[in-house]
Amino acid sequence: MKDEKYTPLPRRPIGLDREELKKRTVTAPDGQTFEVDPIRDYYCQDAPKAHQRSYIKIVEDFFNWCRAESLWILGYGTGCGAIEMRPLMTPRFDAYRYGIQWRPTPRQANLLMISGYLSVKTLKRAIRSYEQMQNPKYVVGLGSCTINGGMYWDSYNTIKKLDEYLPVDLYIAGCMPRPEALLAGFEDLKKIIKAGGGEGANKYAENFEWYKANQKSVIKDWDMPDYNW
Amino acid sequence: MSFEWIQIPYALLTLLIVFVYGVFMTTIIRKMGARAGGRYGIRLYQTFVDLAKNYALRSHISHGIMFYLGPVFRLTGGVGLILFVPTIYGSVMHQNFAFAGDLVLALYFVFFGTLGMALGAGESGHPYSAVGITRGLSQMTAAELPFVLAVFAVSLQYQTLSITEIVAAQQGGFLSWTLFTNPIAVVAAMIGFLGTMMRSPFDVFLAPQEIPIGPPTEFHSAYLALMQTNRILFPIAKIVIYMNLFFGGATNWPVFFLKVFLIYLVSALVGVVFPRFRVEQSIRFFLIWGLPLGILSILIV
Amino acid sequence: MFKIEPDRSQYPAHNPDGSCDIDLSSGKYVKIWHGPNHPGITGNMSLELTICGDEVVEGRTRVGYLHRGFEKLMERRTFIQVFPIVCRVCVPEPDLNEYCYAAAIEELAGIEVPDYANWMRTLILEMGRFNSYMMYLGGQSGSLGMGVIGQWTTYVRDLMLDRFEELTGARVYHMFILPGGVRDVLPDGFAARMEETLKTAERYLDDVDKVMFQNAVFNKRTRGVGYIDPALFDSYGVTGPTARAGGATTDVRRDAPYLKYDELDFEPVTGTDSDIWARADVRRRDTRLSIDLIRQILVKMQKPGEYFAKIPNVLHWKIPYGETYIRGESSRGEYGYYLVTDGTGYPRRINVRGPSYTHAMALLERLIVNTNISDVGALMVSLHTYPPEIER
Amino acid sequence: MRALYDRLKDRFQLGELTRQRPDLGFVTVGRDHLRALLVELKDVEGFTHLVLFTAVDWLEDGQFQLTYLLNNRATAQDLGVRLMIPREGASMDTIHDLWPTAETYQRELYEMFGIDFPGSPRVDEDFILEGWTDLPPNRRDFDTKEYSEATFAERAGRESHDPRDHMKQKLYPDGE
Amino acid sequence: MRDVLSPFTAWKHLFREPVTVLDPLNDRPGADRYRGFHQNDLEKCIGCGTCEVICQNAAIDMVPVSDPEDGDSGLRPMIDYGRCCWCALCVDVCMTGSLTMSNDYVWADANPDVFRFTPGVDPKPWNEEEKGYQRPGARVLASTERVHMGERTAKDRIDNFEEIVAGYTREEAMIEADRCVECGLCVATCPAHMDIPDYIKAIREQDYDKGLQLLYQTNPFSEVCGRVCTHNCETACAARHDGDPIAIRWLKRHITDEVPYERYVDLIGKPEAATGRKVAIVGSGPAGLTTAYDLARMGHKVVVYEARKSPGGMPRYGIPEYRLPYDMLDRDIDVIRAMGVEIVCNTRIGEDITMETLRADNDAVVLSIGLHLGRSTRIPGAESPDVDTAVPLLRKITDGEEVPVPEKLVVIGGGNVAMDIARSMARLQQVKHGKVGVTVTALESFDHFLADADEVRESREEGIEIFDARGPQEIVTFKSGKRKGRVKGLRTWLCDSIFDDQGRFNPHYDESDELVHPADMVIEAIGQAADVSILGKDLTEALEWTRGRIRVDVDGQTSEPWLWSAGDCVNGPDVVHAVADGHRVAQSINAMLAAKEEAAT
Repeated sequence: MKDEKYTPLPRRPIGLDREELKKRTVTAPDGQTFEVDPIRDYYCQDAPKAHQRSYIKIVEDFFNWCRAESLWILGYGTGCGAIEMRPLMTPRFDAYRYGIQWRPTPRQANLLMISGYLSVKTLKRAIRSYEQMQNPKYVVGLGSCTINGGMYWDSYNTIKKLDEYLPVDLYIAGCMPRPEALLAGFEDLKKIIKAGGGEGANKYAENFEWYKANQKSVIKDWDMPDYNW
Repeated sequence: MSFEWIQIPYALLTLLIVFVYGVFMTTIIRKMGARAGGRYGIRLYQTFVDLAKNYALRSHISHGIMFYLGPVFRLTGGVGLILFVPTIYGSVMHQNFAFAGDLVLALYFVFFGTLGMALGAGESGHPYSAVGITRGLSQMTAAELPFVLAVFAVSLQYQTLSITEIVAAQQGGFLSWTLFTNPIAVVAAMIGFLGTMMRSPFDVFLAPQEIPIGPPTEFHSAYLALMQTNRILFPIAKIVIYMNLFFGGATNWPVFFLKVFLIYLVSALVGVVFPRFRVEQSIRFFLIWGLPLGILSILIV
Repeated sequence: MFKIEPDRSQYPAHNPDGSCDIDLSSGKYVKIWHGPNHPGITGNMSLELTICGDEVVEGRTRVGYLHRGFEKLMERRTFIQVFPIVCRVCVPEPDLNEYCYAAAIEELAGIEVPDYANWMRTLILEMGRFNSYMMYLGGQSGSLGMGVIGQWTTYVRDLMLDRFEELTGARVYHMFILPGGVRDVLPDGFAARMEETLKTAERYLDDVDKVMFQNAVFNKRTRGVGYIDPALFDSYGVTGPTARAGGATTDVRRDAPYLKYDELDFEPVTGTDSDIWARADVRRRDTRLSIDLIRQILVKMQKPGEYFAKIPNVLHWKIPYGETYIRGESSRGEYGYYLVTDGTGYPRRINVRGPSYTHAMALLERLIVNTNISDVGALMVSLHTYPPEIER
Repeated sequence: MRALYDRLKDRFQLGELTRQRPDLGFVTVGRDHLRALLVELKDVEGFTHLVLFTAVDWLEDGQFQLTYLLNNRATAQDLGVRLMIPREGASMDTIHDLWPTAETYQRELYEMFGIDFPGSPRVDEDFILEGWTDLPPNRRDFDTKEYSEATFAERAGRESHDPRDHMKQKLYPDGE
Repeated sequence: MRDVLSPFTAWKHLFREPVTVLDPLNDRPGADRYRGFHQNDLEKCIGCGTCEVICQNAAIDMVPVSDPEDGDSGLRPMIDYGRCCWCALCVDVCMTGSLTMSNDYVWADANPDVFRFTPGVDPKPWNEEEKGYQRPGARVLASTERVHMGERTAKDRIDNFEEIVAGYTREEAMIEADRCVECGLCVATCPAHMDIPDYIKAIREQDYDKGLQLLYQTNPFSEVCGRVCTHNCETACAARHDGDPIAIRWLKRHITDEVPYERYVDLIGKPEAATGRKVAIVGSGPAGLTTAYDLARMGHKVVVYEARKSPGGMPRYGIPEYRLPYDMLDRDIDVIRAMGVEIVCNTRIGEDITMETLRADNDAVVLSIGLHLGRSTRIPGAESPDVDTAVPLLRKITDGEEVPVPEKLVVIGGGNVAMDIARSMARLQQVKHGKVGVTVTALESFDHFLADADEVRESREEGIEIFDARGPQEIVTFKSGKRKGRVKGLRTWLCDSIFDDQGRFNPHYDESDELVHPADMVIEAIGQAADVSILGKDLTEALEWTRGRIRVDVDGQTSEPWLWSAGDCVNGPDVVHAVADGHRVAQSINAMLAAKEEAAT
């Protein structure tokens, strides 16, 4: 039963039409005036590049070992799975002793934990966080929600397949996965990285168009340039 | 003291020893913090791995020349400090480039890194960096005040600006340490020390819970690795100054290791159990407690 | 001497409702975002702050990052199918959702829950509250840069999660309180193991008292900061410990006793100062109260009996038209479910009233004005907000 | 509760009182009297706490039910005030001046139900959703499953069988 | 000052052993009740799909694993861990208790497509795990107890032939209908494939008109089947595995009780326009009349020939009135008549009319003559005048003819017919002698009893003695005296196995355990036979036979193209099977007629 009579209520502009994204002139306290074009000034316009591995195998192997043994998680709890991250990093499970630490900024992190469902609004932030991370970087999907939508399979606001939008290195089943399962997952991830398998960032760069198209099909108000490091 | 070429490899050796020691000490201090929380904490070699990983990251994005130079300056501050401060008293190998007026240069280096950092972080354009820099500089200035006053007091006390001579004056039993000859200056300096060690309660310019994580927010990959290297070297270098000025210096490596560790421990002991001050609270703290003590120490001398 | 308070005269004047005119192009202001990817934010939400120097001149809570459309999803699930998703509304304290939903269903369907099941529910709720407070204590000290408290409290919370696990079969989403009763009886030897956990918890709470509440810096940072005028409580819907810290005695457990709270012996904990410290203190004492209540419950609970009422076949359970509101006292304040049924097998409308909804939106936006940016995290944590219950 | 109802019934032309529990009642009021009733309840009768404010979509009747749930802290009683407004061009007077916190509720209703509250601060700002272009999602004519299937890709390769049809197919394919 | 120093007490933890779990992966198995990954006992699972229905995440798919059989769809749940939320509602609602959860919880993989598996089928490390969530106690999400059907007490019913059961009230029926989980396993088992879940749903929705329509779509003998159906469906019912099966038969009856009889014909609707084709049906039992009903609704002209006074066949002449009141049967037959079926009674084939005539006058002929001859055990003494078979006796009782009513009698047989005759005779005994003296000896043990459990229970209530696993050896007769040749009793041995290793009927007796049941009369109720003498010699020779029955293909067609056969005479005794047969034959005949029609135009 569809009510055809609905006329949308007025909304503030969305996407690139947002007020704060418009060009504007700013007067500094000292009287100087200068132009600000938020899109151009705040974001980088270059598409990501795939990065070569090291040519010498033993060097690459050593680097991979280092990367595997020093996983810096971005401290971004995207969903409910984040609640098990705290026990993970605290005395009971103490993930630090496995070389897992958390970092507050995406720049310094290598591992993005998508802790459960991603609403469209968070997906946008997760993509931005991911793009700000440095190659090589890894994504781990926690719980059912990242695999196939989980219990929010029919929700209008959560995505179902995480690998449509970001290259995922590992999935951990559970709702939510326990810290022990996470630790086991990290061990698996380390094995993958040591074997040279954690090339998600290059995959992302190589299939950039495809990922971007998927992202844009879901995020209706795309208010940033395609790539924002 | 005349300059000899052999000092360069010697100084580099010192640097290496200090670096390796610094890595382990950082790790051990972190492990102690972890243990206070009831867990084991990171592995002993973790800091090495982290460093290697950060250097090995493939991509990096620069925000401009200063962004690149910031960490370099910062590291220069740390390395320079080490190089110009006599690390082991009486050792030819680890005398470094100490000279008559090196105390002033050392003080300069203490600030130098911070300024470089400020410029670099400012270039990154991140508002948190800007906030962190503002806080950092203002707090640093306030914290350095008692320290500088204490240093003045000490240099007045020993009538020299050469660190080596100050150390020399303190030899001969621990009672001749500045700690006991001029305790007020030491207390004032230690207050300043707490303020510059980037630990609670005076780490408001890092404050991961407020401005993640302050100035280094935008730094990554090799930039971050440079800064980490500095985070390892710089505190030791600073502690070396403290050790030399107030705690009688060190005549051999074991004493050096022990003293540096103990002084470092002071900041860790305080840092783990206190939350951080707000920036104006910490400035007020330095002004109320540190400044008068510093002035007092000068007056006493 | 050394008064370096910011000079407020250069900030724009605020209207009575807390808003102010900000001309971004003046260059005096910087807009910064606290969150959602920010370690100082409780969960996945964000604050859009306009700052001038270190001072916040305007703050806007931005939520919706965790929006899953629960209320919509519930409308297309049968009454039993709603049961697994209600607990997801609030992650750290899911049990109250289960209780409120189950109680609403039971009221409209006219189901009488066995006594034993009610005791079990009370026990679960208190355990959940304890856990939530543990998260809070760690968070409050963590927001001020003291990580060690968080380590301890998370450990204690973990021990309680073990008890949850053996009782309910899950660590976080317990899904134990079904409409009609509870899933199972207490396992053997539960009371003894619980007593052990509570003893450990008390030991750690003693440490927390010493390290957190008898801490010069902590007091300095929290005393007098984030003051809420008790006169605002009603207009901003302030409830729970936040209100009790300001001298109000509202506690749903006492005002409108549900489950077995009328058979338990306790007095609501209140404070006076209505600042961050007072709120932390009220919660600290409430944690002790929870421990006491768990002990009381385990003693007063009689031997295992009937734990599930007879309910219709859940596959085609229809509930006649009706509407009701069930409330419970959560660790954050008044929590409630508004349920409307229309005679079909699906709820017509379920509205979840989470305390964070009023606390973190209108109230926080009001409080945040003219605070130092350093205090924003502590202030937000002190309101004990859990974003999922705002946006659902 | 009953006494209160009798006091207010004629003045505000209240509908029947539904007593759900001794401490919870629901009462219907007309749009003209709503504000006066809320003010009376808040200022005189002690129902100072706005517990929640939400809407129910009665799509079949073409109406929204707005529910203002008020709580009297002193007597621990709740009164739900129900108000029916037409779905078409749904609009209602704002009450954010009575309870500042109502502003949030009104923003949510604006976004999730498409009910306008002229004069309510920031009511047209994005609240929970971001850049939403479809029907307001909490309206009952919005089908979340359909939207989800159309928007979000699903992992392929699942197929289920109804036991009854499966057995029919296998055991008596001709329908005998 | 205290506030400055007291925080340092935190450092005491430095000297304490950390509380960290050293090996969290191996040291910490889930709790006993932990809701980990699913397990499924394939043997117990019946593939009812209730788990799929209750799963709010659409995480469960039913996938074919084995071939379907009665009460087992052959499907098994496949769980998508990209959906599951570990709420365990599927475990709670599982009809058999086969679905459980292990306490295992670690599963990580780089490939997102692997998180989908069929518990029990796909090898997983946790398949053998003992601990984990299992439903505690009985199933609570759907009731396990059947609503008790009100019935008259043994005392009330023993001296008359009035119907025993009361039928459900609306409330009772609602509660019973509410227990159904709509899996539909019963539909395949029901020979007539009635839409059982749908009409039960109609009861839940109180839409009895729709219920009746659903009944009549597949079964014109709803009144009869609602009372005396063998309810194979209930043996396939998913609820049977953990609790009582749904009372499907009583619910069917409830629908017919609730709809006013006058509305039946309106609800069923008018037959299609007349086609002009004619079909003759021999025998007015359920099979014949169902064929007639179907064909009549298709527009064909149908005449049913019945040898006896009244139509109805075995339901009338084989089933006692206390189980099936005759006016209920008449109601069913009247509905069939209303569809335009003509029933000619008192017309015996071979005597009043021959098969040849029927063949000549009609487009098709259906033979549904039932099994109206009793079989004999042929043990020594079976030729005694006091020995009779059950079926003729039951017929006599129905027709109100005089039957001998001794004070003490023994029934041989353990099926429902044995119960029927025993209970009928018990009633007659009660009326005549004021007490019951009936003994039933059955070859089968109670574990594999043929008669319904209800029948056994009610028989016992009525004072009938039942001996199980007794093989009849000899009917002891008086060797001399006034009553020479009359029955004295029945000698039986304990039967320890009925079938031999090859599965053939070959009972083995334990001769040491011998009993003699005293009796004035012995009734054999061990099976029935069809009276095929009516076919005539030519037809008998022309037809193909198999084990004494007319051989028919799956559509019920005999080797003769014009002749079909249906019902008990081809399938053995079962009302609802006969109905199903009737449908099949009607379909087949209709197809044949349509083909003829097409060929003609």
